[in-house]
Amino acid sequence: MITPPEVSWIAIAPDLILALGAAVVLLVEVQWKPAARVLGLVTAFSLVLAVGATLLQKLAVEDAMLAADPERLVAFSGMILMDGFAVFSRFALLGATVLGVLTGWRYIEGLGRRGAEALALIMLATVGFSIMVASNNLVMMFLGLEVGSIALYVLAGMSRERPESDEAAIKYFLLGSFASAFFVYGVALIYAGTGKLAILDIRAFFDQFIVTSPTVIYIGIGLVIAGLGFKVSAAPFHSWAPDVYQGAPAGVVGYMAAVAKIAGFAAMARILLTALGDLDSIWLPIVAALAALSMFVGSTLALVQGDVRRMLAYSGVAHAGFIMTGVVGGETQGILFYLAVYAVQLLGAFAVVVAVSGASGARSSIDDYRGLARRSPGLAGSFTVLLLGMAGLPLTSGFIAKFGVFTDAWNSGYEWLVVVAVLASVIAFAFYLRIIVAMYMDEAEEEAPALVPTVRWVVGLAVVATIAWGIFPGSLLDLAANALAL
Amino acid sequence: MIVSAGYYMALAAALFVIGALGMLLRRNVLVMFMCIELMLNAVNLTLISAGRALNDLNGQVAVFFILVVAAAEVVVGLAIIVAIFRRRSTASIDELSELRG
Amino acid sequence: MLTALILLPVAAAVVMMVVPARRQELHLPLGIALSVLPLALAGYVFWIFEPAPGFQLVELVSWYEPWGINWFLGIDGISLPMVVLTTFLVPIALAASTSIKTKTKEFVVYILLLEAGMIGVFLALDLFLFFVFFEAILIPMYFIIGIWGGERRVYAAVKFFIYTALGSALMLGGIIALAVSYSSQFGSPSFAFGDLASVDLSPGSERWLFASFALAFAIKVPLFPFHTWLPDAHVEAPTAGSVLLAGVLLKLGTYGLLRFNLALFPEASVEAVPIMGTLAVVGIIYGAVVAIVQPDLKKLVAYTSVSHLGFIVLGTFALTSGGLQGAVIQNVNHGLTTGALFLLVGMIYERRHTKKIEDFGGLQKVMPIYAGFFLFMIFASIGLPGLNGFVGEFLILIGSYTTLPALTVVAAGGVILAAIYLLWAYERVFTGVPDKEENKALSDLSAREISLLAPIVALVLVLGLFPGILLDKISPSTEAVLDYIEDQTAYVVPEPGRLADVYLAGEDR
Amino acid sequence: MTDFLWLIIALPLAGAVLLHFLGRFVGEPLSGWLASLASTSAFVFALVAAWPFIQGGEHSTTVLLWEWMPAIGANLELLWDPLAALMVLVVTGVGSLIHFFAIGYMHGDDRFDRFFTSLNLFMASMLTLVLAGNYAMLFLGWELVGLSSYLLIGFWFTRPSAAAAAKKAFVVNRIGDFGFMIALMLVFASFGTLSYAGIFERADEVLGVGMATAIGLLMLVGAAGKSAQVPLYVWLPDAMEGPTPVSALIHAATMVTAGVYLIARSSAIFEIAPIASTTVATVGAITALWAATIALAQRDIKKVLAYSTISQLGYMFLAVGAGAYVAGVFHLMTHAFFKALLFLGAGSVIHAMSDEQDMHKMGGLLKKMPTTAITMGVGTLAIAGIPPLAGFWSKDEILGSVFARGGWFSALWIVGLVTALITAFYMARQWVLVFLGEPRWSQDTSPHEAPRVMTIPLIILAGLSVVGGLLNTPFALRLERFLEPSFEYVTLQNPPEGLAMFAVLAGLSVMASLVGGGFGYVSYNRPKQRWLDFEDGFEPLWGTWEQAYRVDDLYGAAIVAPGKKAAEVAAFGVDLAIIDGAVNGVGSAVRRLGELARSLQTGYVRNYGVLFLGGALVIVIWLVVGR
Repeated sequence: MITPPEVSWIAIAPDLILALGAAVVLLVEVQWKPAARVLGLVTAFSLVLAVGATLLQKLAVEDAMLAADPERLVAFSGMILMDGFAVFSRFALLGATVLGVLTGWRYIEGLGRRGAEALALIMLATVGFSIMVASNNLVMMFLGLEVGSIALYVLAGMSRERPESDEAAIKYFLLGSFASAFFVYGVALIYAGTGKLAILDIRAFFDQFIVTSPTVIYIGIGLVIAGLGFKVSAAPFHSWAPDVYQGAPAGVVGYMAAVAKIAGFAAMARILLTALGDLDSIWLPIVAALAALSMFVGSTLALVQGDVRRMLAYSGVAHAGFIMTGVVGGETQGILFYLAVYAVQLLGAFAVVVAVSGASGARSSIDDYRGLARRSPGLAGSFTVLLLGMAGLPLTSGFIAKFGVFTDAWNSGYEWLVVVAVLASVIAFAFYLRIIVAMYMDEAEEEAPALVPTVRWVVGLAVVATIAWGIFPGSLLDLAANALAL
Repeated sequence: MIVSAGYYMALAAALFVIGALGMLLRRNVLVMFMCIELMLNAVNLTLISAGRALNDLNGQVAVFFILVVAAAEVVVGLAIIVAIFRRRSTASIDELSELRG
Repeated sequence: MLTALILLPVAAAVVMMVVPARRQELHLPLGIALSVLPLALAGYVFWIFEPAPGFQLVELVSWYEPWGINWFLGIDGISLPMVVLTTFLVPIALAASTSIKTKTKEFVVYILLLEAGMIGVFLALDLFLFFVFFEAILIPMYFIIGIWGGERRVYAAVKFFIYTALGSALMLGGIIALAVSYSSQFGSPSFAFGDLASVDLSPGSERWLFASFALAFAIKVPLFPFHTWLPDAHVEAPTAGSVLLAGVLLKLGTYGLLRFNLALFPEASVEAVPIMGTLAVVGIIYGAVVAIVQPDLKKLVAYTSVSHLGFIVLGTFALTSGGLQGAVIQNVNHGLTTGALFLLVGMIYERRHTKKIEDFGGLQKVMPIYAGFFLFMIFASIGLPGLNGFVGEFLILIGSYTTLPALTVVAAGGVILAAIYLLWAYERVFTGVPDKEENKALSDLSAREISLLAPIVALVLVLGLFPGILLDKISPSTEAVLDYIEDQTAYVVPEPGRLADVYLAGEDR
Repeated sequence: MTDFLWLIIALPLAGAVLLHFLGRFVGEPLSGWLASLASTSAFVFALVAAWPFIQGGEHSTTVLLWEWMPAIGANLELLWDPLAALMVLVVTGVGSLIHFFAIGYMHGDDRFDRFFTSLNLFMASMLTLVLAGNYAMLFLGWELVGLSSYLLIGFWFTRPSAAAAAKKAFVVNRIGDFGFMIALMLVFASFGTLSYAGIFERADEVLGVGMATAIGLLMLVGAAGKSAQVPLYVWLPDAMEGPTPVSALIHAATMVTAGVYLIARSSAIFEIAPIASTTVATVGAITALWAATIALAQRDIKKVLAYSTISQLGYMFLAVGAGAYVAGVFHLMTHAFFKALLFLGAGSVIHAMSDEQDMHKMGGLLKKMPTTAITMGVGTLAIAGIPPLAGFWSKDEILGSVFARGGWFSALWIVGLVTALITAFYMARQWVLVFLGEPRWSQDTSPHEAPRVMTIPLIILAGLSVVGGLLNTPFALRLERFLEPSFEYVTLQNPPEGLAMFAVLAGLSVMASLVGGGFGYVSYNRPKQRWLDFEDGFEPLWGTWEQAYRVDDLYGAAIVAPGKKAAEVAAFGVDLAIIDGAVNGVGSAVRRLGELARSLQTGYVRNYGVLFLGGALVIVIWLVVGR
């Protein structure tokens, strides 16, 4: 007698909605060839529904926690989790998607009939990463990772006018697949060592047993870290990031970077903190070393860039290091808060890039930003706030985020990492200041960039969020604190 | 003769390394592609032999998923390569190194 | 009350933002008018401040409870003079900015935000909050130098920003470490100044933490050898920027050393006395020597700051009543005199568009009033008794001798050098017959300019002759600092009067 | 009465403030009269206040004005005792006369009112100095007189030499102040206060000999700066760049005696420190002789007087160093009379000669300006020590007291005697060169006697120079009795007892004066400038003297030039190149690191793969092997 597995629709409702939305977009396009706006509305509708479903998930999580019945949060025979951690990450992913679509809207419109494909790909990528952050099974996680990643590979190469787009796509694809292979090989080795694939099972395994010859498991851990390190663009697995950020269409780069980072770190937190929490003496030094390396490589390389998108890419590498400092700190609150505020800042920054360099992103050299403060003071001011936020200056959300992860890392005994981190953040100041210098202190006779309303919304929202969370961080911090993993 | 799982896993490791090195050494995008497939299949072999050794089905089931993923990757990858080939009529990856620094 | 003191400039900045950018003639007058409000409030606070130890007008609002961070403000005799000085200098700095012709609105906004930040630093009693303000003021200052500065403004602005940020970054590490130790010892997190002072630290970690704080403040002061950002920043900054930079920003460093290093790490402070004292004295002499041969008037004044602030640090780490009181009051004095000197340099720069000493000569003939003000401020800066600079310097020197005799003797040499560099500069700029055509037609100070300087002159005189106005309010707090250090460590403040026995023991009477 | 002591300072200060703001409207000559009024009224007031002391039996009092720096026991408080009273009377008395004189002298100067502003400021400062009740306030006055001196030396600021002299005076004084400040640190460290009241009473119980010596020597440094003693005297000759009334008031009669006053005031400390005292005396003696020889060969009428002043200040140091405090103060007073007289007379001459100061271009002025000539003659006799003029009594008391000390002081006594001889010589030389002989001035100058506003002060001062010495003769030590309360902690050194001893010593010094003066008169009262040959006969010594031993050049080469060089090295070598270089070096090093790392980012997928694989391998190897 085989009992059919219990289906918990709520656990995958947002993902289902988005997947359906993607299908509808494609079908509608094929059938009626409507105006882009119609497809946009469908996408928006799907996203709103997905957000609503996630809200329901949050309520369900709260119920379960009140009822002290965490078993309720495990769905699909232990494949999917619907814990606070997953819900928070999913919110972040959906938020990034909304902002990403808004930022890229002009670009998507400009793609003509292929706009539908872009919308569908975006939604599918979100589905993949959303499953990834919610999965309790390493193979499931791999599936989510691949669904999301493959969608991103295609997105990266969607631009026809710019040859760099091809290059970005093939690089991203080849290296991404390469890294995925490492990741999944690591999963296989962990499985070989423990016989478990589910995260909670692995945790239970290490709670019960002490492994006598753990070499295989260790290699597996190392490979998993390397694979995830690629996704979050941590040094030395970062080399794809600048090329892809620069080559891929500006309209979607912010989205790509944000969701990959959210999902990658959520997965890293799940695997390292939840599954391998008992082995932290094994992976802590590695993660700390990668964090230090990322912060330094990212900051110093960003310092010498002439292209704002590459600079943001390297800044992303540095941020990966800061978030990994949070992983070393071992508190999901710090990691999630950092991810959320960074995603917002990153999307806002890329919205500015889109505004300045046009939809295809041809003009993203730092020279194109000269005198922006004169040409378009609002945009320059917003960009300044976002850059200062990324730099982590007080009164911005970035400062609170950095402060959080630093405190956690200090708490877990990694004082040296905090020292390295504060020094690296000083180097980081230098390149954020370079852009500000160009905007405010250099003069150039050029026209003010035309601002698309959707981009304006994104920038405004990001600026408000950056300042608001910098001054009143409490609400978001509380949310992140409650977003516990099972 | 019963061959222990260790040998299979060693073979898988060797395949994985060969695939990784091939990825680094070959210039043709298609061949690099195949190398990645090789790496994924090494993973599959590992999972199967481990599952067999542990007498656990999960590992073997996982192989199906990975096979599917590999197939999906091929589809997307070939599409990208075709797109590039149309524009540049070359499949050498070294031609694609304009983004750097 | 104190919250209002911080928020008033912010509100003023908001008001400024609303003013249309094209109504340029409104910006500066409105800005000045608005900046008088915080001054009035600060004056009121000064008035109601009781000369007693401990913090007054304390305000405490939770910011984020789980982390133990609070909006925690209070004022005592050490911060009170600084707050008043800040609010006093801002209207003057604004009124001296008539030469700012571009983006005046933004300029006023940045100055007002800077003011809010500076006041915040002095009032914050929560280290997290303190750090927020401490770091936040970099931004407006960065823009003030970078946008309205001189030729190499970008270099100077970036150097200023990065260098000082480097120091404060390490201090952030120190603050985190302290807070973590606190929560592990007391079970709940807190960043409150008083709480963190009660953390039990091992001698080793206390030294490291002391160093992390001290480095941040030493760069800000700036203490030799961390001073090289200062001349660049001063030379490039617009007049208002220089005035506030020298007048207030540098004092964040000396204030921090006095407020935080001494109280949070008394043991390490006592140990560090020789090091900090030596650096201070080297700075006094070195800054003065370097100032002598500076070809640029503004750079010269900048280096005098290095020298003068050395005195303040020396007084702070002398750990005596005289030294501490002198340090606090010298903060104010230096702010006034050096601020005024920068105003004066700015006035001549507006006329001649040069600050090179060699471009002048014989100015006293054409601009006697200007020369008079300049000479007055020079003597205030030299430390002429009767003027404010003397009170601080003399208290510091006399007070420091009891604990740091050798260093203080060397420091006293700085008074010779001060006379050399300032009077030589005066000689070259003002005396002789004006021989350059451009100089012959210079107009003397206008009524507006005189009215900027007059209040400073008045304060210089009043504080020089009646320092009790400030000292009465300062001394209970500085005594409290000393009592605390004596309480926490084996250090005993030497009782002057017994030193004859100490230093020349063994001789017959 | 003492409740209003502050008025003594406040009156001239008020004058200064008033003239500063309103002087332009008041104009000439009213501003001069106002300033003189302020000064004179201070004198009158001081006289009234000092009356109880003159009558005897009154105790000294301390008046607290207000708290200044209570943490170091330094408040604004006045000490009113005989010493202070005497100083106040000298300062205001001589000062007032000079004020009047200056009304005539400064006639026509376009900054007439400014001059009197500064002059009044000086008066207030000097009175602060002598009335101070603690060392901090003394230092206040000490520095303020330095400021006034700076302002007045550089009064004609368009002359580069005047501006440079002003700066030099202030800076050299600061070197002295450096020592003084350290002395104050030691005083505070020892006593816990800077107030006289808390110091002198307890000096002998608190201070060890070593500490007292240290304090004394450091005070000597300060005093040597202010009173132009070896080796810090170099500023005073240059200070003659100021208008002549300034030279008379500040650089002869009053300010430069502040060092003597300081040592006299601190007698309780010096009493415990014989080495310090002896050093003071020795420095004084050396200075006296050193400056006298330089004065011999000067051609500038004011330079002669300047070096003479230095020399006479040396006498005072010799006196206070020998413990003859009253003699020192006595000489301070008489010197104030005759040196002010001489300077004012010189001013009158310069005025008459249209600002000519070279004595070689004078001569025969006796007929043209008899009042000046005669009064200056009185001054010359007084300074030369011809009885019964003032200088004789004071100088004789000094020499007698020094002789009485015996030992090392005997050598100093001989130096003093030789100096007396030289003094008489060069003063005679000056008077003869200026007033006798054939006129050597050019035709277009027409010397004339000064107006009465200038001559009356000359006459009064001449009268004082004649009778001033009678205040304290061995036959009636009025001044000593008057001042005794101020020196209650010391045993005053006096000349040897007995009329016979007095006769011998006085005879010796009178002899020295007569020989010197007579020789000078004879050598220079010769027609056709034959004295030029006389001077040539002393070459190269004469040239060395004329160039003041070239001490300025020595200081320039040994201190100023290397100092400037060092400053340049510090500023451009160390600061810009090394320290700032290191700062910028860190920045560019980071950038270079970035560039280096950038070259790893080749754009080739294979290289990225290698990087990835390398990273993964390092992790795996570390996990497997490294742990």
